[in-house]
Amino acid sequence: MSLSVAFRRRFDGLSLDVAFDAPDGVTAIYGPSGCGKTSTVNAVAGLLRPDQGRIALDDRVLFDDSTDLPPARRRIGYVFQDARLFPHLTVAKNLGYGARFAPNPPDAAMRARVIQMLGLDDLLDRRPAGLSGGERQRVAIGRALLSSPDLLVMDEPLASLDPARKAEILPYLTRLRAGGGPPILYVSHAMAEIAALADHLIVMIEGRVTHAGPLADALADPDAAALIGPAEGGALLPAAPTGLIEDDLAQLDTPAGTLWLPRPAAHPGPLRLRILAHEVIVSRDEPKAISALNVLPARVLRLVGGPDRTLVQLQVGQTQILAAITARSARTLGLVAGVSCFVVIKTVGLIQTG
Amino acid sequence: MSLSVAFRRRFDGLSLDVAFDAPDGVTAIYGPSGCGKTSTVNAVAGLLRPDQGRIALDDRVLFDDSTDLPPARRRIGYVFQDARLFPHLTVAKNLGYGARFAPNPPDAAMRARVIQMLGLDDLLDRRPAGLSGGERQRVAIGRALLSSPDLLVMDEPLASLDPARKAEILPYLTRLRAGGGPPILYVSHAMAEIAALADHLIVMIEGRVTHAGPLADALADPDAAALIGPAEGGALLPAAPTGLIEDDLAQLDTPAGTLWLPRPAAHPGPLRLRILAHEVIVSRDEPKAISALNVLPARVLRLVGGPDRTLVQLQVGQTQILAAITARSARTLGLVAGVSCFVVIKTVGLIQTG
Amino acid sequence: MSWLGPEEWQAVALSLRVAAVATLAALPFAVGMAWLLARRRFPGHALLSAAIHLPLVLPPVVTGYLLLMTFSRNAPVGGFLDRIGLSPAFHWTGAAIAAGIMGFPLMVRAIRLGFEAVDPRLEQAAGTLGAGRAAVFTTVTLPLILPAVIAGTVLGFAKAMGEFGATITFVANIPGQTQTVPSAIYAFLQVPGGEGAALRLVAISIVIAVAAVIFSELLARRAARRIAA
Amino acid sequence: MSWLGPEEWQAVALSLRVAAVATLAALPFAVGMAWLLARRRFPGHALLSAAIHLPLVLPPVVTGYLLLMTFSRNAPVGGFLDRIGLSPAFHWTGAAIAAGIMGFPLMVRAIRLGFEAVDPRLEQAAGTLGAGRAAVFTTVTLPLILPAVIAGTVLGFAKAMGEFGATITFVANIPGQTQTVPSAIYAFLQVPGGEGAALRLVAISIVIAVAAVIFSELLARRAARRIAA
Amino acid sequence: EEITVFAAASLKTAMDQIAADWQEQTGDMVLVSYGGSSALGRQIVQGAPADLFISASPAWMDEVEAAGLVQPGSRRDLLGNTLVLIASGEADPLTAVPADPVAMLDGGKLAMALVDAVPAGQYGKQALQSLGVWDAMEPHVAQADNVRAALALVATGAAPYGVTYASDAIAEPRVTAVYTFPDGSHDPITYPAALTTDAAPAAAAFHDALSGPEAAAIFRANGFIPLT
Ligand SMILES: Nc1ncnc2c1ncn2[C@@H]1O[C@H](COP(=O)(O)OP(=O)(O)OP(=O)(O)O)[C@@H](O)[C@H]1O
Ligand SMILES: Nc1ncnc2c1ncn2[C@@H]1O[C@H](COP(=O)(O)OP(=O)(O)OP(=O)(O)O)[C@@H](O)[C@H]1O
Ligand code: MOO
Ligand SMILES: [Mg+2]
Ligand SMILES: [Mg+2]
Repeated sequence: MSLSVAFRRRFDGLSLDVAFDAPDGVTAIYGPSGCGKTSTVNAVAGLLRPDQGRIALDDRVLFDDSTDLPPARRRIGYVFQDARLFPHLTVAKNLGYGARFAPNPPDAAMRARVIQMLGLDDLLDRRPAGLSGGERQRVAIGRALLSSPDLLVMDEPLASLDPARKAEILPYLTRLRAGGGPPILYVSHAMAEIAALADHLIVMIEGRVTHAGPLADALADPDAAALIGPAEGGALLPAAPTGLIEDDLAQLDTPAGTLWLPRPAAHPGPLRLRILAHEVIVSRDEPKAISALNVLPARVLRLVGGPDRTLVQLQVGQTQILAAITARSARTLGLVAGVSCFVVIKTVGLIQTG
Repeated sequence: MSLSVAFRRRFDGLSLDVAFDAPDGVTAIYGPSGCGKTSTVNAVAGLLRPDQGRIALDDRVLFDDSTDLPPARRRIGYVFQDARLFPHLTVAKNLGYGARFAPNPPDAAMRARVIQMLGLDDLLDRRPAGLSGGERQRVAIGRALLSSPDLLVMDEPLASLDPARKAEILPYLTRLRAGGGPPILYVSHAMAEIAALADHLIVMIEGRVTHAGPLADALADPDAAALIGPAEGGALLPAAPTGLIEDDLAQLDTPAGTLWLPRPAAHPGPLRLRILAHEVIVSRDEPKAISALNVLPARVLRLVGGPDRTLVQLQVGQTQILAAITARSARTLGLVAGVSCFVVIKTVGLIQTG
Repeated sequence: MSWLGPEEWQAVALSLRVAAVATLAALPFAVGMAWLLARRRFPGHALLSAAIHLPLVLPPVVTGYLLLMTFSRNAPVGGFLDRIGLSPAFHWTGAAIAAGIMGFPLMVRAIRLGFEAVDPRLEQAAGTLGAGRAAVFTTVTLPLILPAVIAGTVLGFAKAMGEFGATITFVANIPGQTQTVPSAIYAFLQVPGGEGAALRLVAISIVIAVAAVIFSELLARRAARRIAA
Repeated sequence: MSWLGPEEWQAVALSLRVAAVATLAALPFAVGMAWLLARRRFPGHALLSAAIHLPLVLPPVVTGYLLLMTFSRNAPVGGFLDRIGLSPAFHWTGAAIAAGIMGFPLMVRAIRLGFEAVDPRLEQAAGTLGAGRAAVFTTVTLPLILPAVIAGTVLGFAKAMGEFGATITFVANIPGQTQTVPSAIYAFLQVPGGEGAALRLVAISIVIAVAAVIFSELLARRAARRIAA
Repeated sequence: EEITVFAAASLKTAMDQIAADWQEQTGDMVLVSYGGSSALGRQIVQGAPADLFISASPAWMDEVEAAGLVQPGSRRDLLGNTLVLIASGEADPLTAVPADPVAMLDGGKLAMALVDAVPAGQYGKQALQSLGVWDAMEPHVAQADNVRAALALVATGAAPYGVTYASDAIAEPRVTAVYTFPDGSHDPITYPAALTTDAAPAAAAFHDALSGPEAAAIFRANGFIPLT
């Protein structure tokens, strides 16, 4: 299933001119406050009427010159930036609301799983009025998930949740993606969430799409780092456990080479590792007697200088990794394209996201 | 100015029994969704009536058996979890709302500064209905700031903002604190924000305060790490620029020793450095030819083992730093209490927060 | 009870029936009209709204006359209804029509305020969950405007209980058939010394009204508690 | 204009004055009562609400009769007012009182719905910004319920324009003093050949009502646009 | 000077004319408040500023008199009227009320003013009683709140027949008076007039003028029978 979006819409303050394709999987929309993210997903969901354009889910045209499907017929589940729970219904009934309209309503097991995953068991008989901000948002996520949508649109769904709850929900969304769930259009300010979840990245600025493409490419591209934010660049590596486990550490095969990381919680799907550029240390000599377990040989591909840091693109194994170091270090270490070196990655610095 | 809070309040699902003191400066309240953070600040602001207790700002009793000041007479500015802008007023009038009731209303310069800092110039004539989620929240922050409160209560004020905007607003709040602004009670899920801003930390779980004390102690305490979350422990160091600048790097005096970090933006106040435990590398030998500029001698104080990581408390200079390393590394390096070693801190891995 | 004659009890029973039928029958139309006025913009919107208010502005007698003209056997509508045996003339259904029309503006206004207060974002949310227009209306909008619907219904019912001028002009005063409590009260007040009997009927009206309002308040409180934000 | 006599124009002018004064004078009380009923819980709450509805439930003649008794020179209240020269009996102010009382339940109900729809969290927010109760009310609550206040005012005005039974019973039908448009219409309808004149007055009533409603719709639309969420 | 007259509403056309003439002649302003006799009577009892009261029935004048508000000696029966049976549209006159009047209604109603409360209705009931058809007719009577409303029911065709004053039937082209009830079949129809105790002096002159020939002509033209 693939979403293709192209539309214009003028507001007083801003004019939106948005075009992108969101293939299967999770597509993240990232950008500063007020750049048009919510407006864009509203247009996709049928809540904002573009001045012109075309929005289609595979062959199913949702909007064009002659078509404007009402939201109900788009089959797009929407987790709103504000929860928008139905105040007159209990949490249980809010959760069940979409099921009666779904052609393939979720079964009891699915329902139970969502409720448990979102920690809603104790809230089922409550009304939205008494819920905390995070509780509301969790119910809103559950409500959208349980409406069996063809596409899931989530507008900063985790912003009001604590890290523990986020950490609990993210893998579920990942599994949803992996398990043939609907594609997800995911609006977020948090690159950590995006790195954990998304396959594709759309960056919006002032009503326009300034970057679109696979997430891993964007993160590893020193030129894209400016767009994404100084602290967010790095590498995103697929990883497969080899099965070898020593000292509670698991050995993983990655395109960069073999890495060790704390034994992952039993995960069905493939793993994903995020290596932040500013957490990578570059060394000319191979470091010894050091607490960082993962030291890999590397070769400098190019350097992109910034005002207070230099981004070094390194070839490590079959992949590229980005390291953010100071200009002084780059000079002291004599890093120029072609130089061989080592990258030091702290074991526990690996973010295991999938 | 110091806030002292002690109250009980029963709900159907939860009973709150909260007691803490918030000295001058910023006190953060941290805890999982639904633990009672919003309810607690509501009680402080006079929006939730405790069953019993005492709430006082210095000698001024806001609530006890015989007192229950209405919100208007508490002089507590409140940035709500939901923005709660007045829909019938323009942004400018929303911002100005509190001034007419303030005994010492903010002057035009203050107003201009807040508007500029929050990026609200272009929104002044707009009505809340058309604003994006982040825009709303920015207006709400400005509105509370401009009401000249004796205490500022902020309930996840930055959750819906992008990192760039957050990075812009945080230092302002810091300066507010440093410049003799009102004390702030700051509810947040994001330890990065808290580390940047807070002086004190209150951790709440299920309606109770489970930890209260200076933030730096909590972050550096391996035992507190369980409460705060595995990825959040570390060290918080005050830092003073020595004035020496080389290669765009500034030399800083810290209790741990001299550190180099990319030249900070011109900041009036003292700096604060956050060193996350999982970003610290421990080495027995002194590493050479490495891109991490900051290598400091250290001595192991104690090791606290966790399931997938070992927290090493190290004496570095006159302070303690926490390093999270794998159990294997701890063993390979022969780290036991009393052992001398080096800590490697990537320059750009220092989070400059103040 | 001995202090009211059988004819007066008949009037009470009839008034209750007339008011109940008038209110219930007018309710769907009032909801529809309120929806139209609250949610749609079209040419003539304000004029339609003004037209709805007319029974309030015109003296009830005039409304009664207009009804009389419309439903008289010589008029098309009246003639047709007469042929199919449904003529409301001199029938309690006519009283219900008069009462319904007189209460209509009150019902529409209250319910319209309800529609205007519903957060459209909740209806949007229902739409994204697959609910079509009708489903959104019945599962979200209607429950949310319940307090306003209750308020409108009480106003309509109260007006229907009190309606006199249009009713007596349209369907006259036939004991047991069209004599409502207000007609009976009016008749008593026309003769010197009739105040006592009139006051007894007034007391009955008050009891009924108080009961109806209290009942509606309970309903509304329940509805409001459920949707308290 | 030639098609209405001076007496009829007097009636039109008087009706406008009576309706305007009645509505404006009743408005603050209606707002206060609506606030009380919407926001306070106290013993007798439902009873008070029921009492407010009584002018709707009782035949207008009864209300007029009760007013007559209350304000007659022989009664304490009326006697007192008479002595200080403020007796509303048989005075246009009496017509305004009658009209105000008859419209009161309509105004209260509409405005009460407005109060009930205001998000209390906005009022809380105003409180935390330092606004005391009165300031919250005037700067937040009142602007937010403006559409409801407008709706209530229109209902009250329309009812005041149309009120007949209570008015004619209370203050009679004295041309230039207490003869409102509905009373004049009534008088015309009582005589052979009066229908033409009555219809002209009905037409005037309709024009006034339409103008008032359209004006209110414009106001309400502006108010609603401002607070659209 | 101002003269306030409280008059039964059915007198409006005639009174308006007489009042206008009087004003022209004397310069005295005559204000007439028209209403149901019951309302007017009650208002006067409660202190209404009326100088002159013209009631459509003796009963309410009796009430005012009993309250001591009638200037002694000023009460006189000003007008009389006749009671007629009217039919909707064109119809042939009847010489007598048919033996089976219900059949004449053909399933329709007989429109009357309130038979126990409003004078026209009370007279009509008496007439039908004395003709021996009341018991048969009663279930088929539709009572209007006043005689003009009863007339309207017949005029619009809602009721095929009705009982009204002759004065009402005359001017309504959509009805035909088919039968005049004999005088003896009901109490005499009288409109008593009287000055109130606080009447302004000018009112007395107007009161007298109402009994004069010019007024009589106007009353007669409107279907009333001047009695003085
Ligand atoms: N009026 C109420 N009635 C019943 N339960 C309530 C009420 N208000 C709050 N609660 C419950 O109290 C708990 C604490 O709520 P509170 O809003 O203080 O949480 P919180 O810590 O701010 O959570 P979050 O991070 O999700 O905003 C929640 O479980 C909530 O459901
Ligand atoms: N109805 C409207 N009228 C005028 N301007 C509007 C309207 N709706 C949105 N805007 C403006 O369009 C811009 C984009 O809004 P949008 O809600 O899409 O932003 P966003 O990217 O979701 O921001 P945030 O991250 O703060 O939620 C904002 O500047 C907003 O003020
Ligand atoms: O004035 Mo009314 O409203 O007769 O029925
Ligand atoms: Mg948004
Ligand atoms: Mg909260």
